[in-house]
Amino acid sequence: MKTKQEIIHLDFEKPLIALSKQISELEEKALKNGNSKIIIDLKNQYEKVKEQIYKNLSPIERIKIARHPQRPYPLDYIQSISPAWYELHGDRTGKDDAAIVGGLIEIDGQTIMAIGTQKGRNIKENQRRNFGMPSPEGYRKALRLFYHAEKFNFPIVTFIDTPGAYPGLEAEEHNQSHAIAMNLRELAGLTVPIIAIVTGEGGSGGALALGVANRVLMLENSIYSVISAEGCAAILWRTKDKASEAASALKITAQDLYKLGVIDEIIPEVEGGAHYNHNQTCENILNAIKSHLRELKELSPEELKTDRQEKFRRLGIFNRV
Amino acid sequence: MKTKQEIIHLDFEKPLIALSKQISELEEKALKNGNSKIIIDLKNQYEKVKEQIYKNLSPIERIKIARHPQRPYPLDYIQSISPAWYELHGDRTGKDDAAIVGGLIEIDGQTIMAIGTQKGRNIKENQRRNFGMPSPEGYRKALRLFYHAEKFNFPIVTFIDTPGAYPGLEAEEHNQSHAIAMNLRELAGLTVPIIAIVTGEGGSGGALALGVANRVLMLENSIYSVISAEGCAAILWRTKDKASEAASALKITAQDLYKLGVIDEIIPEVEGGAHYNHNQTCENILNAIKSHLRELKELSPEELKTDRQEKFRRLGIFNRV
Amino acid sequence: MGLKDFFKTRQLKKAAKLQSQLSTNGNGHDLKVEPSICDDQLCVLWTKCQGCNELLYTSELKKNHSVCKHCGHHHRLTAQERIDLLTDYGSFLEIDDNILPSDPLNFKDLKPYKDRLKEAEKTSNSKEAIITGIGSINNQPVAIGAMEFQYIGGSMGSVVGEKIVSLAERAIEKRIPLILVSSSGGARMHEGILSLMQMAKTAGILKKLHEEKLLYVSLLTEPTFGGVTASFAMLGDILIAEPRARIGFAGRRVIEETIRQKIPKDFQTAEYLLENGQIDLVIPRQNLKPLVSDLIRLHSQNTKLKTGISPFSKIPLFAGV
Amino acid sequence: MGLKDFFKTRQLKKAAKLQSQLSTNGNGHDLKVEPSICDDQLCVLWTKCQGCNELLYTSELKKNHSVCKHCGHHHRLTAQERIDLLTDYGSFLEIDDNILPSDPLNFKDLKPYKDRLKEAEKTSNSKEAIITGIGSINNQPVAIGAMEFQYIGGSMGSVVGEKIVSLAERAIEKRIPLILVSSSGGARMHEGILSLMQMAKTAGILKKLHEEKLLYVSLLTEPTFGGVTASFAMLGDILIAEPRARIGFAGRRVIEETIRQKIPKDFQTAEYLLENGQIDLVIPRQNLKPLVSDLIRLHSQNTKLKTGISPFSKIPLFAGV
Ligand SMILES: [Zn+2]
Ligand SMILES: [Zn+2]
Repeated sequence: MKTKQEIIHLDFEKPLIALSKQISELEEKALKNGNSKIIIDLKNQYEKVKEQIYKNLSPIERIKIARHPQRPYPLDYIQSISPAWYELHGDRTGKDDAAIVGGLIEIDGQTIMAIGTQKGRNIKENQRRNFGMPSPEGYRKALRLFYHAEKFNFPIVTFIDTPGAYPGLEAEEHNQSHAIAMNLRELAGLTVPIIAIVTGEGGSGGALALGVANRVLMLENSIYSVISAEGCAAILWRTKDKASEAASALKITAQDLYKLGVIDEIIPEVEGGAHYNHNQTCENILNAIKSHLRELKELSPEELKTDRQEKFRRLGIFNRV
Repeated sequence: MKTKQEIIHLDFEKPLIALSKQISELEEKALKNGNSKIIIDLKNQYEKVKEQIYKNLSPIERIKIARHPQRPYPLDYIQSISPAWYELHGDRTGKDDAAIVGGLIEIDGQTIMAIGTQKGRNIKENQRRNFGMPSPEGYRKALRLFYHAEKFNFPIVTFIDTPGAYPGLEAEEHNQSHAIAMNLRELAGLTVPIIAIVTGEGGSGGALALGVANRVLMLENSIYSVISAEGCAAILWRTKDKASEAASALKITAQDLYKLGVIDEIIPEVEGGAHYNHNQTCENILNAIKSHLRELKELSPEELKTDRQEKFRRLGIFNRV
Repeated sequence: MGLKDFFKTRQLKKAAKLQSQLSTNGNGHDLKVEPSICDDQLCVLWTKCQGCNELLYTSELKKNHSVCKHCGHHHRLTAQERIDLLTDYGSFLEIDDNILPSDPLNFKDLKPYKDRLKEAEKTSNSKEAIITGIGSINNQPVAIGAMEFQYIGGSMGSVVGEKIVSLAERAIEKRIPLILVSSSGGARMHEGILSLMQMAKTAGILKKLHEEKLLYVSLLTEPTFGGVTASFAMLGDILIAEPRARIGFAGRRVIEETIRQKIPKDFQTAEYLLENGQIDLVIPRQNLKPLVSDLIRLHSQNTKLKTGISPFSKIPLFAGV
Repeated sequence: MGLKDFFKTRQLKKAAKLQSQLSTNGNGHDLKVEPSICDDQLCVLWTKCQGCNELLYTSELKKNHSVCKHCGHHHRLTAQERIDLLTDYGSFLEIDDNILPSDPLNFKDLKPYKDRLKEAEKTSNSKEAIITGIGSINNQPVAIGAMEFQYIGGSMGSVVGEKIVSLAERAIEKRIPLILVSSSGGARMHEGILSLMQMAKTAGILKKLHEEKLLYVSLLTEPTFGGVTASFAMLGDILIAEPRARIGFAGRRVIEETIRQKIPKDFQTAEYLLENGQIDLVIPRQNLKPLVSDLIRLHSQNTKLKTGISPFSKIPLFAGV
């Protein structure tokens, strides 16, 4: 995606756009009249409003940023952070699911298996990539690549941005449940470092199937949830209109999940969201990967496996009476 | 199949049928005339002709016996030789291929994984079982069961009776080649005893995919070939009419393969072929399995694997100059 | 008002009441609510079959494990009934009954989660959506768990995850088989991401169990969906379902909304799964115990071949539970 | 008679001649015979493209690795040309060129196999259907083999099997990657069951190679079918095909006869395989060497992490070949 493209603004950014427009108009006049005091005031106001909006994003607003059509997608990160990129294809049994991409990249002279869910940028690409909703074959391709990484001792880095595993007839026929379950189980058994990064939407089991990692990271405006806010609202509030309430109740933001101890780090985005500056976000992601890889390198294969298993063994909050 | 059913005779058995009819007619007369000398002579002749026919079966005649519609099929053997039979189903990814059956049986207090290709007895069953021609999903089910056997240390016994792997559009789409190749490779790595028995048609790669065993046995009238005699004739002789020549040239009988050192034992059938007496054939098969299992039990897991790998490593005849 | 009408009215009322309680099951799959067969005094004598609408003597129905003698309909069992069905009388000792739900997210939709928990306990007469413990099946010790669908739709939150992991750890410690009976709408929304993480947590311990070469039999009963199917339920060495049980990843309604077409009637039934290669066996309830018992026996007798140690130690049943 | 007509007539004649020689290729797949680009004096200067019928300067075509500059058609390469394409100039040292075919079955169809072998040697200028040896790719040592389609349709008999196994054993011994380039109609009928057994033999050694965690890159070229696809060719860690190459299990004609319907045009092309998840990459010939080279590099650099030993030892190239 070209970053020169005009940014599509979100609802809650309207005050900023209004202010910005006002400033532009006044600046035009100012050129004639030299009346700059108002402009300076307005600009200060703009900065304040901006800070207020972006520092206090509600969960539903985070969802909108996480789903922003101009947000970088896994392939953007992958191709930006590595000079090499050899995409590998197919589950070997009948399909190459384009909703999941995977292949070899290189970071600091180390070969890494990169795997991600991938949305499309336009209708045609979205048809091909099924809006980033993987089929069982996609998860099986990922599993094949996990094994490949294990064989050659490649660390695994996953990029997660999916509404969820595809709920369709053929997906059920081809055993979506089993495909996800196997990935959960087999990821638990690998002896290479695994880093999972939720970059956009972390949609339920379909996201988790790439998420059983030694380190789970989230971009600042990404979300990760057991169910979509809309789906939850429809069931528990009996109307999708309550998605905002559901989003808040479910605790789906990076900030909430960090507090809950479910994720290990929040990777910062630029103000307004990653779509305002792809390059900066890619750089932040690359630095995060490098630093976690450095730490994980200190662990032996068996330690890596145990570390991962114990990490997930601990998750859950209950009372023991 | 009920064995009381009338036996369907093959072309080359015609002299016997004629003689048999003659004897019956004479016997009827003899009841009136007491003229039994001719009958005794005829009966002696019958025995001689019978011996001549059955001791000198040509390869194409063996093919006919191997494909005889009343011949016992793997499920007949499986259900006859074991008190327990728990069929296990499915490849877990979308299909349960009925052309391959597999599950748990018990012999001498030992659990065994039995796997076989399975033809149907009538049109409807043959549609379901695709005339015993497995799909990739069938081979993947078998592979799943191989792994199951390996996990629980069950010896594996395979029963092979297939024209070959199915050559169809969907089979190619789902990667028939890979399914077969994986079985060949993975069978080479197992540490449990494996016995393969060609019971009818051993059709090329589709048969071999269940045939990488420590012991490869063949029933007396079974065949095992790189290509069907008809297929070979069509290509090399340019007409399917030369199937008989092709059958002879290809060396496909148990007797030929034993001489070539490709198989380890010929399991006897009753005169005329297994379809004349299911029970006797089942008993012979059971005894063969028992005796080979006893021998293989003496080997350690690693020895079993090495034994199998070296067995196939040796196969092939060439000149080293 | 005749007897039939009387029941009809009562059951409609009860169904409505349950619907409101159960609408929160798991990920909100569109699972038909089945009123508990008999839970008040007026229903003591008679029960109306959910399959054929026949009025049945409740005591006879119970004796027949809640399977209708007319139409074979398998009514849902409570977790305790399931344990009683499978384990030897008096052999079951519950573990971890002191692990109770909390409200980690302070979750509130139209009702606070805390209130739902209290209601669920009353409705289901159970403290959470699973019972786990050690028992024996025809004198063979097992670690066994059964889910309680009446408790918030058998949904998996932190408690279910923890109890399954703890049970599997006992199985590993004692080297006995693991038996899990699923019945669930999926992950429990009210614990948000923590419920999702139970999928990875349960799958992770099953990796260990798998590496220890211990038997895990997963029994899928009406209904099993979402995060439960896509984690531990699909990972059995042997997968067994009850007739007509509905099992899948996505709920029927979600799929219909997604693909905008009608779904075949038998979609996601046990029989459909068998045909699509996803499970090993569909077994009527009355045959379950003998089957599971024999499978355990068959999986216990071989390992001495390899290591000299039986895989399932024959330690005294309740020693150190 | 213009230049075009002259070539057309010549090529038709040559095609007919080759057809008669090559009709025996492997399992007799219906593979279009492609006259060798240039094998007599009159064709020295000009070659007609098999893809677009353009007349091309032979020397330029050769310089372009026999890829047409107009339409991109990839003409078949001889085994030696393939080796030259992939390995560093002067680095390749052939091994096992003393392993030669025999006639184990005394096979005779319309012609004795012995005569066919002699003819094949003449036609193909090769002693068997594969060349194997040790070489380097951008200074990285590899064990490499390339099949010769002109030799009895690149069919696999005892010699091909033995040479592949021997090559893989060198790869294991030296801990270097294995590269195999396939081009074959399948198993060679004239050696009967022994040809079939080469499938198991080659797959068996690949199990060892796999356990040793060595890289195996399989390159599938026009055409690869039957017993070759269904054994070693499909077992690569990375599977690469050339554009438009036809690859499959069963031949097109066999499938059409079986299913009695027309087959889609792109069926069994490299692109079709990619779409159906069967191969990793489709790569134009000019990019092959850099790609394979980089893949080897990426697969060599990580293993020290785990064991302190690089997977591919950097031993002097020809030491003890
Ligand atoms: Zn009923
Ligand atoms: Zn051209």
